[in-house]
Amino acid sequence: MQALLEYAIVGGVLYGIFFGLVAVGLNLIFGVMRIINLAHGEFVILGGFGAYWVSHSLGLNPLWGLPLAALGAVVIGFPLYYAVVPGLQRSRDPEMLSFILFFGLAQIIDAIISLGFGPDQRSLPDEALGGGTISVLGQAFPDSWWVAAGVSVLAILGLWLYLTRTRLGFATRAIMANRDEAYATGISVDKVSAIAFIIGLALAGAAGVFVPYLQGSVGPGIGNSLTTTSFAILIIGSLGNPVGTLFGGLVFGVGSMLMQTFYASWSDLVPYVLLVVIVLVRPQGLFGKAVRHA
Amino acid sequence: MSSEPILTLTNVAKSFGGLQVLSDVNFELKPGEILGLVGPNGSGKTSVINLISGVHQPEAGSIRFDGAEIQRLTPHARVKLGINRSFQVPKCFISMSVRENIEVAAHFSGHNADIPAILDDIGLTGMEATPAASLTANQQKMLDLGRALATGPKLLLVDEIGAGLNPAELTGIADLLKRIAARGISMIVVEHLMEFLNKLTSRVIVLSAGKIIFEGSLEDASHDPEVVTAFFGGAA
Amino acid sequence: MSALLEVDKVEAGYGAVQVLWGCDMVVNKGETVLLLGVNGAGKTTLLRTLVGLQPCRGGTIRLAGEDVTGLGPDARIRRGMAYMSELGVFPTLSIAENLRLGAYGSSNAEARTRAEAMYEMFPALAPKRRHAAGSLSGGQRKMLGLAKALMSGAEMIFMDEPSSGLAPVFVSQVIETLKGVIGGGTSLLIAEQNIAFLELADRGYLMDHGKMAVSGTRAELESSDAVRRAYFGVGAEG
Amino acid sequence: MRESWFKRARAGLITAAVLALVFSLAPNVYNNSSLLFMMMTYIVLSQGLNLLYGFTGYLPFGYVGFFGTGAYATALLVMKLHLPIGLAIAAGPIASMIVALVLGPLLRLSGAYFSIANLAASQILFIVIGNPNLQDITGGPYGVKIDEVYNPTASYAAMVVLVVVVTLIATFFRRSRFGQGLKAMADDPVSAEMSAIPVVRMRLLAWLTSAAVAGLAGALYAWNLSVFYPDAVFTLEISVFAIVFALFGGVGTVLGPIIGAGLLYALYNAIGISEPQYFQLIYGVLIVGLVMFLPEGILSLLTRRGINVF
Amino acid sequence: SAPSVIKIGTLYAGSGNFAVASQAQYKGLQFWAKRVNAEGGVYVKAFNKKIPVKIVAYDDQSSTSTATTLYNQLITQDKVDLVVSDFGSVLTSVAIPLAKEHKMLLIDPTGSSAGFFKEKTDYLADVSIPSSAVWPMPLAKFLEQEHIKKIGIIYGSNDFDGSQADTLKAEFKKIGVTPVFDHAVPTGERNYTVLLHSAAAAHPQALIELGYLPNDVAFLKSLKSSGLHFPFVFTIFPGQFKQLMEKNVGADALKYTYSYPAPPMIKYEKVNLGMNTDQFVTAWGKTHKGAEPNFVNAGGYNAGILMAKAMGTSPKFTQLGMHQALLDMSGKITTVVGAYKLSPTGAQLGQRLPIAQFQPQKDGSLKTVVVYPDSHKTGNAIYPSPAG
Ligand SMILES: Nc1ncnc2c1ncn2[C@@H]1O[C@H](COP(=O)(O)OP(=O)(O)OP(=O)(O)O)[C@@H](O)[C@H]1O
Ligand SMILES: Nc1ncnc2c1ncn2[C@@H]1O[C@H](COP(=O)(O)OP(=O)(O)OP(=O)(O)O)[C@@H](O)[C@H]1O
Ligand SMILES: [Mg+2]
Ligand SMILES: [Mg+2]
Repeated sequence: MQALLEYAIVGGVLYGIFFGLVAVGLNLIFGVMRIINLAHGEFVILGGFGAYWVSHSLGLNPLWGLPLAALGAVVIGFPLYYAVVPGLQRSRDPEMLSFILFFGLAQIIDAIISLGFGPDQRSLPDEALGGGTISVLGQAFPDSWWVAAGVSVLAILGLWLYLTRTRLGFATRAIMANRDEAYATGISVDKVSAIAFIIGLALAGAAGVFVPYLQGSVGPGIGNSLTTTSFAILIIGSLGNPVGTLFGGLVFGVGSMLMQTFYASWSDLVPYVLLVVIVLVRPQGLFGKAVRHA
Repeated sequence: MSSEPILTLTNVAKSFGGLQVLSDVNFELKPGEILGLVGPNGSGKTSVINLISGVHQPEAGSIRFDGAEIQRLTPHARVKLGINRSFQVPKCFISMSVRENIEVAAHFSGHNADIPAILDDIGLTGMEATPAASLTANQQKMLDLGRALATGPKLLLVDEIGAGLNPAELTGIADLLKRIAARGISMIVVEHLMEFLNKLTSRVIVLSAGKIIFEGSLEDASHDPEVVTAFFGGAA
Repeated sequence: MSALLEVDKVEAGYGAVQVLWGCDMVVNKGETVLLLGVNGAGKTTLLRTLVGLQPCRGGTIRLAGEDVTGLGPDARIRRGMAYMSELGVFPTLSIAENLRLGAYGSSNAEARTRAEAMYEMFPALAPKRRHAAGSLSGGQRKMLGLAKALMSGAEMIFMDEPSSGLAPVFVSQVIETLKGVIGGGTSLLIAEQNIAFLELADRGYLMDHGKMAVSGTRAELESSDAVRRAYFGVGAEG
Repeated sequence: MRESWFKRARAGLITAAVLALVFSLAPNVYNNSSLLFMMMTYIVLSQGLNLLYGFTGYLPFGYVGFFGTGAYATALLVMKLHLPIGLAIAAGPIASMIVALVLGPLLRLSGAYFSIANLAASQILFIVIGNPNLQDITGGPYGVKIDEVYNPTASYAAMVVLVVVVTLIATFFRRSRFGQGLKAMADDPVSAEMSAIPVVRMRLLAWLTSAAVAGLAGALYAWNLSVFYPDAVFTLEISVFAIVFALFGGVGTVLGPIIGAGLLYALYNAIGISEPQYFQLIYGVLIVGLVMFLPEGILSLLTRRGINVF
Repeated sequence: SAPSVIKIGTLYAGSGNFAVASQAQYKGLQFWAKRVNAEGGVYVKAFNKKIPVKIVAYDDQSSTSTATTLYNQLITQDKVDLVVSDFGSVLTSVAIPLAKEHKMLLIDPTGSSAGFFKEKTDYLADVSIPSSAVWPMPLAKFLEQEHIKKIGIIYGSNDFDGSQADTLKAEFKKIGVTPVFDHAVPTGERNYTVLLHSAAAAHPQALIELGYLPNDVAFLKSLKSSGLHFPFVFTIFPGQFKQLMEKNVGADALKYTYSYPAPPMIKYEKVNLGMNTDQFVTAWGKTHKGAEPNFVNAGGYNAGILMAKAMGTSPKFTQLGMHQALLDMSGKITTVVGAYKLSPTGAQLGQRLPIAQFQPQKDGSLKTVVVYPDSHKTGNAIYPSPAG
């Protein structure tokens, strides 16, 4: 029993950290641009297929999918941002409009993946990320999990440093807090947002590289559930805060694994029940700040 | 008119996240009276209004209005009893026209409001159809006041309605508030501009750091050393 | 004295509504100019247009001789403008972070020194420096907004009603502070209704229905009938 | 002066009559009644969602939860208690209103927090109902089968009635003081309280109405489908479609959701039937294109010209 | 009079959960159509001549509501002569009441939910895979024969996996066996690491995972990378999609795993309708650039030849006539997917799948060794499987 518990917790931590990475890009894009990126999961999948392509067609280590994700985010994100976001922002209700627009985008990406790669799942060789196991507390987990968790922590930490320690990051947070005032402060709102948008996509793609390891495979149909789980995680942690998202991921990961150990068929409930309970107790999420209304 | 107080605050206290914003607040208001509420920024004036109007709940003490305790009532219930307010930061219904803003309040309070008269009072006659979103901040504040008047209040809480107005406009507002008071409506007026308050009332309460440090006439207040340091500064 | 800001026949508005109808204005280096006008005259709109938050539909705006009409607010602010809006702060950021953003273009060290000066100027903010700006009272927000604008160290600062909602004790402090700022060679364009600010001004403009109705030195304004009518009301005390 | 009751309701009555006529006659022209039925279902769902989102600003991402609840309540009452179908259908909206009451505290949240918490709630319902441990009660993953009451004609007629009813409810929201009060709350709840609007109660009322509409739609859908798995009535796709359709047409109006759902759903099928290979791609491109060129929804074509849309 | 073409209506999923299997089935059906048309069409007895067939197909995107409208479109607008349902129980379910309403015979290649076949009907025929109520019988029998009593089961929360688990457990119960580990997991489960650990703690002799294809991939991958070892591991899909699974999870993860081997992995040489397995594989390879067909491809093809046979034998070209023809063939026919046995309620009771084990060869490849039943047996099970 004890061993199972420990195993579930260690596994949950690793899995949860990884899911922090899955969700953090969504958080950034939502926080800065108030864009409900319904295509988030599809961008994650694109990252997964990128890694698959790197590994199968180029014969490289799938980790080369990480720089590829960054490159892809620039190539896709930059024109995409300027094509849709300023227009959205000028509209009356950008948040809601983005909902439809990115729903359409999700359809397009899904279709392109299906046409390009076919409908079936793809996996990556374990050996590429080590193939052995590493133990903590006597609990062995595959190397790939540790690599995924390590990269996730680094990426989220990097994002946190970016947001809190760099001028651009600071400007990014200012835009999240009050877009109009950010303009009035002299921040190049469009440039900073475009960068945030690209970073958000790159993080989604980077998470995708590890999806074949943590989820067994990557296929075109899983975008929706990745998007919804990500939304749950980011709201658990609170909008705008990457560390909050990491924490949200941990809560989700450990919760799911414990549930899976003891009541497997109910484990799907975990993120949702946690989310509902947490926002009812703390309406601004675990890491959010309240502001006054009168 | 009876001289029973229309409003009584007894030992009212409020804090936000460990910060004591108000403590031991006691005062009374007579029917038809205008009370000035002054104090440095952040001293708790808006908080007093929030507690009376029900936007926030006090942690301790009681608030009586018209003979009944009201601190447990919802804000809309207090509006029906006859309490209303304006907001320091205007809060109109920005997707609606000026007229609709007032109509909505009149309808839900069940008060048979004379809308043209109110529009005239707040200086928005001729702008009935203008969307509230395109009013200036000051016009929005006036619209807020109009919305409050439309509910037929007995007690009106006015939060810094004069901020950002020029002397001519201030005189106009002072006249308006006096006219309103003359209809038998009691008022608490939060304001920093002494000339303005002076036109309205002689009785003021001075808050500082959440406590009442002075209660009496405006004239006396400007000689009270504590009030002078906290509120008037060297300019007094 | 050379002109720092030259505004030539500027037009602006919101959607179908035109608000500014050919505004002309000059602010010289080191000068303090007061912008007067009744409620809704277009003061806020003019300031927003000057700093680039509102598109300029006609006319030109020059800063230190350079045409900045087509530039975005970020570019204008980089060239030495700053703007204090009526109510704006970053509600979810702390006071300290708000101040730091005020000095967005400056180095950390510089920002730190200026921030300390601001806490001294507005002692009410000091104990709350780690709190979210969204928790401040109306007047405290105003102070923060003002402090934020002053943090920029810009050459040309636009202020929209810096004193409204401030207690008398702070109004006089603000005026003292601004005197110091003016002494340092900064140009100010202040939309303000508090007569006390007249003592700061070198010159002023009176706006009426989106046009410049009157302009002149302080003395000229004080004796202008139009100003007296608009500002003090007919037959009111002088 | 306020117009008479009839004058205010006129546009709604006309709209309802036109819809009733169109959908009653359509099967004679085009007898794929499933498609017409689904189109009505989406009109109802988009309108029901509009009642909440368009008038209170609360976007229920998990709207499908009420739909599924209604469908399951009806199906289970027929399956387990052998209730007559009429009664079982009446239970649909009741069940979804009970769920809405339980979820009432979610209304304390705002913006994205509400939307996503609501989404979570719908997922919880789905997972619970489809759980194998509850197989004896809900049928679990095996779904439900009530083909003994299967009646496509009658369920079609019932859906026509529901379209009319929902149009009238939306008209009431759009043209009554109640609806105006809701809009006021959406703009500023504190100010709304200060206008004597019982914010909490009215919001709950809008929430319950919207839930009941979805529950009833679900009940009729269950009747029309008669054999289905939990997935079929709880899939998020239903929420997303209802939202996209309503937003696309224009929320806060009566016509918007009707036009949005009618048009986009028709397009969806037109593409699916004519170009099945590139179905998803074309539909996606179309939606993105529409949003980019008509960002305020179809009805903005009119509002932009200053025409006040009903 | 005779129609100029026989219209066969069907749906496939271009995207979504069922896309892989659905497209495989659709390809199988297309393969059949191409072949009959190459021979001048299908022989229809009622008209006593060959008539070309035309497939009318729409994309339902794995969505049941879309599928509903599209089935209806096939029936009411396209007025197809026969309806073939999309893959699996979920996408088949909504077609059942519609078919009944419009008095159309629903040819159901792969919708195997036991729930569909509760009462007698003239409008449903499950033609290509056994009803899930009988599907796991051979597995239960095999475990009994091997005296494996400590059994762990992990299954997906859906009709397909759930009813197999139920059947299996009911069979175990008959011989007094209760699983030592028995967990349903969400159908979308992709992470079995922790679950495998819990299962290992119960020390089962055999671990059976019943899921969809992605579940099996995730399960086998997790098992491989976890370093855990079970003496006997069974999953469903390697036997149907061996190539795909080998590509996805690697031969290493598949070795010693048991599965239901489906044609073409097992061979039916003596068939009396259509091609036998070898012929099928060869023919498929010719039209598909050398690719090997999978079981669902065979299922699609099988649906086609059975329809053709029904049209070729029914004296009247009516739905009821063809249903009767399908019933009359029951028990008399063996095809590429095995013996064909249709019950009056439409359930498929033939075509039981044997049990096979993937045994590693010296050259590193995996050999599919059928270990049960004896009639198909090609070798002995290696039990317990060697660790490492
Ligand atoms: N967002 C907006 N949309 C439409 N019209 C607006 C908007 N903001 C202001 N206006 C209109 O523009 C005109 C000028 O407004 P502006 O805010 O510039 O005036 P102001 O002189 O600053 O007034 P105040 O003293 O009240 O601050 C007003 O008639 C106002 O109604
Ligand atoms: N909702 C809240 N959350 C946190 N702090 C609050 C809240 N409301 C008020 N405060 C704090 O309480 C104190 C008093 O605020 P209040 O708004 O009552 O001041 P005020 O006297 O109205 O000031 P001003 O003249 O500037 O409007 C301030 O320090 C403010 O920061
Ligand atoms: Mg205040
Ligand atoms: Mg202004």
